[in-house]
Amino acid sequence: MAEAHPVGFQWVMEAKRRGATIIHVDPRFTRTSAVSDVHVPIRAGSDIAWLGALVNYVLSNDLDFREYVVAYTNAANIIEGRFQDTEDLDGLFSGFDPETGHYDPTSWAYQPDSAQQVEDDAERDRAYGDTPGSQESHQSARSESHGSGGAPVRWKGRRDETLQDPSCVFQILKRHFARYTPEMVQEVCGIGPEQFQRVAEALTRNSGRDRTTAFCYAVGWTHHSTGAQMIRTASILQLLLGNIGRPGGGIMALRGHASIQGSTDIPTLFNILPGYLPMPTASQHQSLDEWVRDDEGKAGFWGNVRSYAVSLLKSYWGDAATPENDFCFDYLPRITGDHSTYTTVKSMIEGSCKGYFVVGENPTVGSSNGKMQRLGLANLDWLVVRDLQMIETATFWKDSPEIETGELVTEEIGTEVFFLPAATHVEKSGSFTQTQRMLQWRDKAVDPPGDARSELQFYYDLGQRIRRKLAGSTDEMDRPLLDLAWDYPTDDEGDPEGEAVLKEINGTGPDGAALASYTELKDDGSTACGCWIYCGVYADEVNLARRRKPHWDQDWVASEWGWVWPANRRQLYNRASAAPDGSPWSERKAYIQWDADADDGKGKWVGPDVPDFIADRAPDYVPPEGAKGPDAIGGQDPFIMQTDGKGWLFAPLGVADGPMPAHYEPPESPVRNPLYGQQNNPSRRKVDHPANPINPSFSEIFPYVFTTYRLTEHHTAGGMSRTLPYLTELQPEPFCEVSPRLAAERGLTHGDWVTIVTARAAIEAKVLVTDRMRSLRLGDRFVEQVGLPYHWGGNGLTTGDSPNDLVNLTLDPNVYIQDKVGTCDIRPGRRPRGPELTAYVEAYRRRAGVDMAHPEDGGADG
Amino acid sequence: MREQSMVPEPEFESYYGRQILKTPTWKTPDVPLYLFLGGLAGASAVLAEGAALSGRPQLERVARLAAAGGATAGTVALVHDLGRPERFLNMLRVFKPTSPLSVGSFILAPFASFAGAAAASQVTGVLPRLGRLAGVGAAAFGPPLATYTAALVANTAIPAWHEAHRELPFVFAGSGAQAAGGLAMMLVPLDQAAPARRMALVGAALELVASERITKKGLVAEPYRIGRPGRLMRFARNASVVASGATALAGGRSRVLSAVAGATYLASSVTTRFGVFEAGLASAKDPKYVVVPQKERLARKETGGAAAHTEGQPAG
Amino acid sequence: MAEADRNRTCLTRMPGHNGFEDRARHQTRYASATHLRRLIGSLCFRRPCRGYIAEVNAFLGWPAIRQATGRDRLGRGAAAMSKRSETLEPRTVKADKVVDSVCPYCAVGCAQKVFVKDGKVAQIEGNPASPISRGRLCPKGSASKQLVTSPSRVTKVRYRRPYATEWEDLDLDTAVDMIADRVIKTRKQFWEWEADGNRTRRTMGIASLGGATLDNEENYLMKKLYTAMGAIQIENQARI
Amino acid sequence: MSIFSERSLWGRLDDVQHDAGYDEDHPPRMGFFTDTSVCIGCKACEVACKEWNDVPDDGYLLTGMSYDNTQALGASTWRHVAFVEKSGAGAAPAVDLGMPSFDLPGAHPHGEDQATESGDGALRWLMSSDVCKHCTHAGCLDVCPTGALFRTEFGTVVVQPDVCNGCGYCVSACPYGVIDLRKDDGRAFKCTLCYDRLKEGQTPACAQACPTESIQFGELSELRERADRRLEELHEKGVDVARLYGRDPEDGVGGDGAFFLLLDEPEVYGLPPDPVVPTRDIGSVWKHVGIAAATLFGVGVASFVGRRK
Repeated sequence: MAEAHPVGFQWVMEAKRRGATIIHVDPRFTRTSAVSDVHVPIRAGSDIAWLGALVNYVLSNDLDFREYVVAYTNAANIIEGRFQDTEDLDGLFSGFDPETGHYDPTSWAYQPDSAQQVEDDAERDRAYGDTPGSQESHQSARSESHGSGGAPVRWKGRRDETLQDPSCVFQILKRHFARYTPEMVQEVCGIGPEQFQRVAEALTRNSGRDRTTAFCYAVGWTHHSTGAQMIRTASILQLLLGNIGRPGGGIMALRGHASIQGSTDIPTLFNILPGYLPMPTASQHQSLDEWVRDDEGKAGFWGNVRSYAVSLLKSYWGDAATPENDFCFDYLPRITGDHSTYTTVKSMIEGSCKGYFVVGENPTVGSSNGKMQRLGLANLDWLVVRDLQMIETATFWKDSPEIETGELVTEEIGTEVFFLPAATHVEKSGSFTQTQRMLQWRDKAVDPPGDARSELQFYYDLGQRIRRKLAGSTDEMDRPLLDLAWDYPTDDEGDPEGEAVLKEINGTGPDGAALASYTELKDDGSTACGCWIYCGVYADEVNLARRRKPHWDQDWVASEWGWVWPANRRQLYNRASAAPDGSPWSERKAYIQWDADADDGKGKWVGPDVPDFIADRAPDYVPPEGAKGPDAIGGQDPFIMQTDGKGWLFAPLGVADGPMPAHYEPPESPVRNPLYGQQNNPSRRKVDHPANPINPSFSEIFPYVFTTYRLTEHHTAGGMSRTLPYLTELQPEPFCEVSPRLAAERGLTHGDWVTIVTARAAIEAKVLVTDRMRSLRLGDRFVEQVGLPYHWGGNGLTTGDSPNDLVNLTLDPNVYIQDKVGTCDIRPGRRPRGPELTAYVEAYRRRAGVDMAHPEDGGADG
Repeated sequence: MREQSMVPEPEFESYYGRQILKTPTWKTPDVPLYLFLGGLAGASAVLAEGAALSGRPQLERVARLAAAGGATAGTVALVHDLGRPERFLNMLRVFKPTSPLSVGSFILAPFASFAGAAAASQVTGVLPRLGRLAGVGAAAFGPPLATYTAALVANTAIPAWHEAHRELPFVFAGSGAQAAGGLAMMLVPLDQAAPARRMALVGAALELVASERITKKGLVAEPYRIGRPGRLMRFARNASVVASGATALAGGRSRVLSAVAGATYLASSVTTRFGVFEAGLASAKDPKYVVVPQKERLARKETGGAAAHTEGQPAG
Repeated sequence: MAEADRNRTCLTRMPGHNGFEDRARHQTRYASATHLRRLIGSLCFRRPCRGYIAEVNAFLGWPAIRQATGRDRLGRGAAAMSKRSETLEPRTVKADKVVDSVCPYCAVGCAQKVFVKDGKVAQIEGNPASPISRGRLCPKGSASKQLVTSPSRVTKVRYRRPYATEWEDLDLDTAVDMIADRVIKTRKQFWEWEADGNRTRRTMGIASLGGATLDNEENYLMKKLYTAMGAIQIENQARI
Repeated sequence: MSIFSERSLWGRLDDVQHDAGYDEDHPPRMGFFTDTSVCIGCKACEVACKEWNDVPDDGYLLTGMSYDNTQALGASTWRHVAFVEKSGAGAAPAVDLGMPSFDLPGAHPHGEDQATESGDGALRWLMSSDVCKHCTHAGCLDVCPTGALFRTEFGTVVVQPDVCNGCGYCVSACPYGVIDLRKDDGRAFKCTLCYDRLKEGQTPACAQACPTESIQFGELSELRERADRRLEELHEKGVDVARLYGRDPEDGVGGDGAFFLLLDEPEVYGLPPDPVVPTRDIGSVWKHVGIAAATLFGVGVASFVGRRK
């Protein structure tokens, strides 16, 4: 965190000053480790084993925060009798289809608490014209079909609040994690038992009524073929310890780009629409009704999904969207599975995707398997790159590594490339959403130079031109473009006014005035809202993201700086900061509580933050039978975005690779999974392409683990840092880091060149031999790790090979994010040049026995 | 002599072996030459005035020209060494007794004027009385000019220079005397050169004694003993000894021998300045000359209490 | 608030939204320009004295004279102060405007103040008022002025023709128009009304990558336009 | 020598501005307290300094000195973050390690006996942001012949770029090796403690940027108290290796205007263990120069005494 988010880290240092214990778990000893109380070196990719053992420690020593767990989580829920655990199936859960690699989650479901519920549900299915059984397809584990809040459960389910029922989540969890022992941690992660004990004690001692523990993570957890489950393991741990929804608790994603949160909320992502509404899936959603049916009417705020969806369609197509035409639902393109970036790159290579906009990204350096990126680019008809500097993605046709090896030839690349200069953050006004969901507005300071323009202006202009060119078309395919509400006020330079767009995002009522809250959204077309969770940012026509009230002029929550979605809530699920009866868990940890005397005795939730709950819902409220949406939220259901209001220790559906996390080895690993017979995540998404061969596991040819990471001094793919002298001089060359033991084993000399090889590529870098890289003892063997800061490419003030060229493409099945852990060899000296490089890598593949018939598999699971 | 330190190689920590001090930015040969020329000019001015008083016109003429020429060339070297030569006059912006270079500028400026005027008058015969008066002025500023340069290098953080601050003025005085005497021995007939020979001889003795005291200072003086500066210092010493021997034995008898001895003195003087200068550079480049004496001093302070701060402690 | 922080904000507190204009209000207890000028005035000879000729003035301005007649006998302080030092002030004081901004690098969201002079960015620094960053910036954030003013920024459209070996110049207007044409053509070429018997109403020919470094408003327009185009392969760094 | 008033050159000097000719109502002495125990080595200070002061880049070289590619303070580096990787016992060795420890990190392979359970204090990664010390008795300032270097009303030591003629004397006179000449410019440069910002009551750029308050700016007297408390706190926590550096007004430079809390011996960070301002001995220097000059004069006179050959 000190490495990649130094300014955020000031709060960790603040906590440390006040007595907090800082524990840093990382394969490397980083700048964070340097100031932490404990550094735990871990083998990259083994976090589930580590966190799972902590879960086991909590469960087997009865250290969970029982009152919280019973009331606020689904620990008490009884699971279907058909459910089988990895304990029963040697690493698989029930419902796995080896043909497709997908799980059918029906056996993971909650048991209904009454026959009436089953009957009601069947009735509802029939109303949609389905047979009850077809519900399964709607509840597919495939995550791209869900918006935020995960998949909706059908009913709250039967509960045993004594947690004794062998089929209750708590007991299942206990059995599932029983094999995650400290000994296993040593075996899998390379972390010794004393170290484990120290962390486990510190963690549990600091959790409970009086104390809370926070987790921070970044792409060290997400960049794995089991990434979503790593974070789920942490969630389970934090829920068991009562650390969610409480001040000082939580699991905080430290995101890496100025508005990466915003670009997820208002997504430039294939599977969602603004506000985490799912993109319609062709097989399920052919009408507005079908689109919203899974969530509509369910408990919680997702129950109002129709209002959000209709309001979005109104903001997209304005007057053209009417109740009669399903509010133009049909104008929405439908997805048919995974259309994520790596899948798209593959279709570029295969020639089925021909036009590409790259906007403020540098995939040839920043995305995994750089070669596939470049092969894809080379097969396009046209490419538009918008950036500040001449990045490698724009110049691939003349200086990519494949040009050097002869695999690509400039004169044979037919891609037409447009490089359009972009405006910087001070040359346009607009909002970023930072990592804690806070929108902060930037005012424009100066005009962009030359041809540089904002994306706002470019896309607005592009849309105008396309619409002009298509004007008069009667082709049905052009209707969505021609009917689009695409009229924004502009300044003298033709730049649309950002605030006008923000107001559209915020939403407007029938009178055109800005709405104040998403609870005002209607499903009859009388309101429009570009992103329902952002509704309120422009309340009373005031840009609240622009607020800059100094922190010294307000309380510690600082609610009047910027605006946080939803509803300017600074901490999500903060109802959980109070006990079930509404009183604070402890004075020390008081945050939101029920004040029964407020509002003339009607009572309401009060505290320094906006309560993440219905303001006047009493703690003892029990929803009446048949209640829908927010009305169905009980007074003790703090997780109001979940359809059962509870935190999920066990995911009855919605997670592609199992209801509970299980440790699987990365697709490339020198280690045999000691926990199960199943080596790799069975549901991992493989990318089948000859340019993506996987190193066989346990290969002696590729005996070392490697992983990539950032340096403080650089930024992602380097376009914004390698081009600046002040940053370049701080880290002026690519390098890798190895332990002294590995250096001795391979004859590597500190400061000299080394070559790092995988089945995909070989790159060179200088080597730092340092004790900060630890040789990890796993049982009776050592595992060595090679650390690779990944910022470099061929352009800029400091240049070098891109470590991402080494990384294979094997994706997490939930979110389609790559696994950045792989295996490699490392040798002294520089890599071969030109065609010899291709031959060099080819020789490695041959010696390692890579099966080029199934290069994407790795072959560890037979 | 084998190149080894006289004390056992100390063990010490440093930051990747990097030097702690900055290497002096003064350029070679500008600054060592300036040190030499200042000494030559300053001592020559004294010699010139002595010659004038004692009626040795040829010695006077050579010495006056040497004083003026040395001052001029020295000024050129000094200005050339500046990063911003056009701002040379800023040297006279303030008068700082804490800055030998400031004080030196207020010595060099009048000296150069006096010596120049005296030489001009001597050569042209114009305004002889004023020329003589200027010569007296130059003689007054001469010795300070010849010795202040020792303060210049001594008043630095460079251990090899600073720790020799008591001896260096004498080394420089002796070296200047040798240079002035040596030059005159080369250019002045034997019958008028006796004072020059005596000046060179006494100067050589002075320098040898003072230098010897420096080299005995232990680790901080190591740069004077080893490496290139060590070789330069040894050459200068040997040259002085040889020149003095020749001068004492036959300086007054053989014109040729006198000239050779004079040239040897000059060479010795130049070499001394380069030796001292480079010893300083070497001293800055190795952190041990900073760390070890300072650690020792701290250790003494811990054991010996407050007495450590008294004058006479090596400052390191 | 930590002690150090209290101190820092006291010294650097800048008014939230009004920028430096009312900095006088925040003048600290230890220094002000006028105080300083008074101070200097009392130390030095007042230069433009009546009755003196210019040369005398210049002579009296000679620091050595100030040194000799003033209290700074060693010439190490007040006497040595130059005219420039006497009138020095931070360039931010001369800024035409101060604009509230946010650091463009990671997602912590550190507040920045952008000082503009003559239409150019003169300085970017942290805004102490922010409850997130309290005025602090990391090396990248601290380098953001260089990011904005970098001489290697590309400010003209560059165009590479198919199979060409070099860039060409291209007019911006022409470029955007050509892109619009390409979009229309490729969209139609890869249009797909249905897949596996289900209506899809989309084009598979156009993809987009990027958004995590852009504004919410920009992402909104992008997704809106792409969706209307029927392009679905829209992705950004959040997946990478 | 009588020209030097007591304490002007050496020893404790409580009002350095007054000594430099400023009136009694001058502003308090300002300085830095750099607490390296909370430094995360982000180098924001280096960049913020350069952005504010328009300091050029200082060359691109991967040094292998851990994450330090800046190497040292200099004319174009006014803040420098040192990185020291120390393995072995958790505590710093009291005197020396028995071997020179300036090897590059990892120069000594550990092999099979390397402990793998880290977090055991086996490894320390020390970071420290170094800067000009703004000494009470500043060698650079003392020797500057032009008055380009001067003591400001804030008690800081600043080069005036409109005066400096690049004589380079200051470079040799700094016992910390801070100031240097910029080659392509010719003049000397170093940290100004953001003199211009101070005049408007602003915090220096580096201290303002520092994310973790490792660099603290303020009145020197207050900083010293704060540092004392911090040291006490660390000692109570058992961090015995913590010590203050440059805090003592009685030390060889009369105390630093920018001082530090270190977690190891100063020389480990590239700092001199016991720096002394050269000018401490200026009296002795002049005395010896005077005697030597007189001696030379005497030699001159003596040379003409005696019989004429």
